[in-house]
Amino acid sequence: MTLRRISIFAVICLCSLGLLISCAEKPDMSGKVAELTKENAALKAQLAKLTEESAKPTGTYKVGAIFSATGRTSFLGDPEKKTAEMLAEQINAAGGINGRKLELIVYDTEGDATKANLHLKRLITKDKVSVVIGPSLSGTSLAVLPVAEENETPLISCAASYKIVHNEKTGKPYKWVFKTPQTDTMAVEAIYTHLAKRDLNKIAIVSVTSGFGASGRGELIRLAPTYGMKIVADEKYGPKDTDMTAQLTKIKGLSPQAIVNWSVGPTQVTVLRNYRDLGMDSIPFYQSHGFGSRKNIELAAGAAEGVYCPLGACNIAEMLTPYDTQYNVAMQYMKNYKAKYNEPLSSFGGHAWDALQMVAQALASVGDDKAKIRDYLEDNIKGFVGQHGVFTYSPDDHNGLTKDAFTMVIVKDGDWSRSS
Amino acid sequence: MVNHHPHFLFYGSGMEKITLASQLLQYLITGLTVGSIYAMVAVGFNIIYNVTEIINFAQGEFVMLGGLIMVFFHVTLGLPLILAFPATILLVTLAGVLLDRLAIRPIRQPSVLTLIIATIAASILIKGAAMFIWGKDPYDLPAFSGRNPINVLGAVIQPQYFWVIGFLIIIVIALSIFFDRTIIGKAMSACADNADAASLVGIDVKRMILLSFALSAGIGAVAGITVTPISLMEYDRGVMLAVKGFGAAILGGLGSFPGAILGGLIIGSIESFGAGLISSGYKDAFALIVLMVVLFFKPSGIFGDIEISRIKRF
Amino acid sequence: MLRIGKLPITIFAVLIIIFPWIADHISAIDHYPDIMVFAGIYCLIAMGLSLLMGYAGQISIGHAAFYGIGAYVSAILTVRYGLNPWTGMLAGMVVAAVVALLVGAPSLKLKGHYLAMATLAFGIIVYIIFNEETEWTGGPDGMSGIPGLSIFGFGFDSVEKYYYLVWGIVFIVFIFTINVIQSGTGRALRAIHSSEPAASAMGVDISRFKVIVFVYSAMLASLAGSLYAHYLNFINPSTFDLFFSIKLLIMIALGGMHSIWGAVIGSGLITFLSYEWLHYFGEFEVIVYGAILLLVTIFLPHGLVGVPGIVKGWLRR
Amino acid sequence: MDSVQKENILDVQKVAMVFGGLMALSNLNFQVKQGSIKAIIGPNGAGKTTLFNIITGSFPPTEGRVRFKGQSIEHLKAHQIADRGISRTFQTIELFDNMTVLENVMLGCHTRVRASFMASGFLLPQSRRKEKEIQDRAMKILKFIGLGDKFNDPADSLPLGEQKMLEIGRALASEPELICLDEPAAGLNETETHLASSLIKAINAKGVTVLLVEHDMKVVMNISDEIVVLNYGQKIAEGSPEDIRNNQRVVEAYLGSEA
Repeated sequence: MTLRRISIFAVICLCSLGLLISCAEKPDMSGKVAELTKENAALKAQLAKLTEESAKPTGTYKVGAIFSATGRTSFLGDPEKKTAEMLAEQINAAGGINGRKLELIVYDTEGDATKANLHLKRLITKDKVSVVIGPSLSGTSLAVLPVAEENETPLISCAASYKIVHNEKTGKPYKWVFKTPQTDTMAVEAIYTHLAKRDLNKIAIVSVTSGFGASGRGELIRLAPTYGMKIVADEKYGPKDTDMTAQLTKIKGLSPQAIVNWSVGPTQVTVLRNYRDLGMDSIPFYQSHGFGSRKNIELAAGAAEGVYCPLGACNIAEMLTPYDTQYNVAMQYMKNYKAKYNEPLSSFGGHAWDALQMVAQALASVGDDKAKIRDYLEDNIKGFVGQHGVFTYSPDDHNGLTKDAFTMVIVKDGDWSRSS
Repeated sequence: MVNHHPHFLFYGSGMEKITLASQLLQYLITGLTVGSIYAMVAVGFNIIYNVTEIINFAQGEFVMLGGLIMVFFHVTLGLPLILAFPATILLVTLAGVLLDRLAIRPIRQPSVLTLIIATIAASILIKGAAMFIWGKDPYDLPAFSGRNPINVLGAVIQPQYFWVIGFLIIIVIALSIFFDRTIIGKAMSACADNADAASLVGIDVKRMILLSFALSAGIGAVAGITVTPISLMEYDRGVMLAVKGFGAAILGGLGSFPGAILGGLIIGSIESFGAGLISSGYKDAFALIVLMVVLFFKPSGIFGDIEISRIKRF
Repeated sequence: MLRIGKLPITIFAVLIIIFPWIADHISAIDHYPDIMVFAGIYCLIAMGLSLLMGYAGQISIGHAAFYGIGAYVSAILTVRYGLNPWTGMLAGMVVAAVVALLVGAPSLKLKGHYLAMATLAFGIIVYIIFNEETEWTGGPDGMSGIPGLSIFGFGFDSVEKYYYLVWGIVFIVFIFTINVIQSGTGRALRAIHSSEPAASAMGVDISRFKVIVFVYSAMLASLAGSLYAHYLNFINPSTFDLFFSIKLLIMIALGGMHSIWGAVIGSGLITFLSYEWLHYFGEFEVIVYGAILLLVTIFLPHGLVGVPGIVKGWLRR
Repeated sequence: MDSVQKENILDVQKVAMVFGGLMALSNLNFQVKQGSIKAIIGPNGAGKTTLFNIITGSFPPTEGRVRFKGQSIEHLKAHQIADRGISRTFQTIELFDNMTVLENVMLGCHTRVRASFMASGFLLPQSRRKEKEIQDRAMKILKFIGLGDKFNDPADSLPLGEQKMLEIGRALASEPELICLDEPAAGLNETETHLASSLIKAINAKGVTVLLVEHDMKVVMNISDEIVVLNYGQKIAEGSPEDIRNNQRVVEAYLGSEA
């Protein structure tokens, strides 16, 4: 009995503990706040109390971001987070926007739908941000999409799936949701066009059983008829598998004219090696845009030679000529990123770059009113030159890219080179 | 880096159709290789289990550490294989010792669940630490003897496969000698049978437990070192390997070394044949379904001792 | 096992009722009810598990599967067949019960680590099915557009309303479970946990009780899954993976599995740690999490509900 | 010996038990008369406890039959046999040490009164009534075995003697017709032993048949109507205490086992 009473007491302590901890508003190390000095911490606390007050001129422009910075899908969120933080620093170093600092508040979803949902609500209701970029995954994006719509807060997703900007019921985009990455559709179109040009049409698909692989696979199957592609094999492997020889052996037995692999992380390198070991070199090998990091070429230890894949401008900046529209942005981004984090650029950081740049532009011209920002994005983002293409949003298109956003490249002498 | 495919004309054009026979052979080879890795992990589980009746869910992290530390010594520091290999094993063994000292031994009144949670906590910690040291990217290790595959009846074998299987055999032989011939080995098996009796005859059970952790950490390291050239290694690779290894240990019967080997090879082969012949999406499920069915008919695995399995309660 | 008096239960009820009001008046925690919704959902599963593990002494590392079954049955029936969410919820529990019966009957004959592995395998298999049966489950990208809950036109559409719905259910289940524990059934369960030979010699049909409890815990998990699906309006497989099953274990162990209160405390604590408090540590989150876990297992072998006992011990000295 | 005309409640026929090639019991035959006290004695490893485990259904015999009130029970599960009315205690005390004294006895009532999961969950009146009923009965038994005042103590806090008593009490709670006591006096001191044997007598007086394994010859000779002597899994003698006392083979067996 007494013991029970005490355990009840424990429950109470629990709640109060929670109280204490979050009252203690520690500035956190995740770089949750890019330019957060002690003063604005105090200021922030006050602002939290006064409701809509946060928008008054003395304040900062608050932009929220939710990426899968850690966990199994960190290969997406990590470069996005790094890019966004780098960009925010640069903007503030250059005196901010309209004389106000850009306050970037980043939360880590760990690729978990529940966390993404909670963090977005927190960004909107507590941190009172005026626009949010991310999440990194199609899954998490679809999970938080209703929240953005309900709270009428513009959200620029960094995930691929076209479902994010396509409401099945209305057939139009969701009002408050935009996205920067090329949809898998475009990557698939780029690959299929390339295959068709070489009149290869008997293909085998290999994909990883993660969200990334699955949605790519879906598009590959969906668009195959339109491009007259015949899929002879549709194999899968787990994101942590050690060896894909079995799958490839089966494919070898079906002797397709080309293999298309859709995956990210270490497996897309392993699969290449197994493909070499099995002596299937004469079958052209296509990777998804997920392959878009020189690191993968390195890791493949020569196995990547002659592999095709569709990439956005930022991955092939050096190959661009000053006449290419994206030359400047791409070069600059690549230089800065390498300088700051000294690691090769991955395909995904660019999505965050595009999203945050658009937001910055919107803030600069219409301030931090949510509705205004949303309208600006829809009406005024025309021919915006980003890392992954030239964006033109419209009421019917909240992705704003065409399939030319991808350039087909081939791996030659351990580096990308444009393929004919 | 090693040039990867200098002479692929050796097996002619890839378009030439591969016969079903050589396909099946290929599945077998792949299955046995992957299975050997699982087997090594399973053996690691058994060593600790035999002495402590603990299932060490951090076993997979030993494998991960083995791979990444080897990368550090061999690639980053450029130590020759012959030095990097023992150095790595030594370091991981140390990790094993620390695990026992810091996570297992301090626990008072340990229940099976508490111990499971403790090892899970440890694995979370180790994984986190690895993430800080090496980041989230995968790392590669040059294959011990090149990457030129060998052609056998239309199937191909990576030289590294021989290393994996070879090391498994070496480990098995070494262990059986250790447990049957050496005093310490016998002492350890004594603890396995009956810890109280063992301590009565003057065996320092605590030391034996420590030793068991060190030993299985070392074996985990070997698994990691040998598999990294095949599949690369990154900080969060451990969990899945641990699950597969645990499956192998259970399938073979906890505590039985031949069981662990058999279990590992079976699971590996089911995965590879399942992927090749039925559905690659469900290949992991096949292995697990077989495992469950076996347990339903033989509740203590293939070589398991029913009496041992009866002791446990949560 | 001492009887649980009326007083703590009343305090518990009062806490549940006034919490949103408190939170509403402290800006620092005014978003806590939202998190509490998930805490409540996990608490449902944890209570079933603590009955299974703490009282019947049977481990399960596969309950994420039942959680998922509840969520997916609800989602599929409502989204694909346009059924009423409550029907979906009920159907989910039925399906979960049947599956639990089919899996539990043979599995629960297994002992210790073998049972652990069987449940683990079951969990992973179900997870793979969620991923692979794309035309039903939507595959890894999951299912969106799952309708919210409403009854007679009254929609549980705000955080507060859903909070009261979830915690209302939690409280009912809590009382139900306590009654079971304090009845002959609970006694039989503790008997099984303490000594199976003695229990069976006293006429306790061990396998029957194990299966009953397994099914009960599965149904609770399924109920929780449905509540989750209809709250988030979206589900994808990664929510129901192996790591969640392990998280559930951690909740029970942390709270203390020999008392139903342990489930309540453990689930609450873990939920707030992982959704709220730990993110202050940013990248270090994982390490801090692991460290906390390890320290608790070392210093509080009986979980947080064991603290009073330890304190008493100190006072005696 | 007036119980001669009474029929047999337990009939062990040609029972044999083999553990991994080791013959624990072979071709064992004996009967227990309704309402009698029968003791099974024999040197360690004679197979006494094995016999108990077979009778109470821990495991089935390799060969032979066990008939209880005419029906063969050798292949029933332990809990089913308990339902039929055979109850037991254990040589190594098997109390539920995570429960109170009272709860231990209450669990004993399990065979007779049980409430369904749902009923107890929703605290239906019937389940409350049953719970009350069980409690009263358990208290009665506790008084009978002289632990009435300790009903709320944790079972494992009792001294050995009382734990043995409690185990007997728990066994009684299931209202058995046959109760199997495995060394009830083992490890007890003079007075406790005396208590135990008088308790057993009292139980028997209530009409409960008692089957007893015991090493303490004084107890055995005092209370039992009949005695079976086992050695190496075989019956070497059976009869009244007097017969056994002057049975040559028994003496040898014991001397042999001591030498």
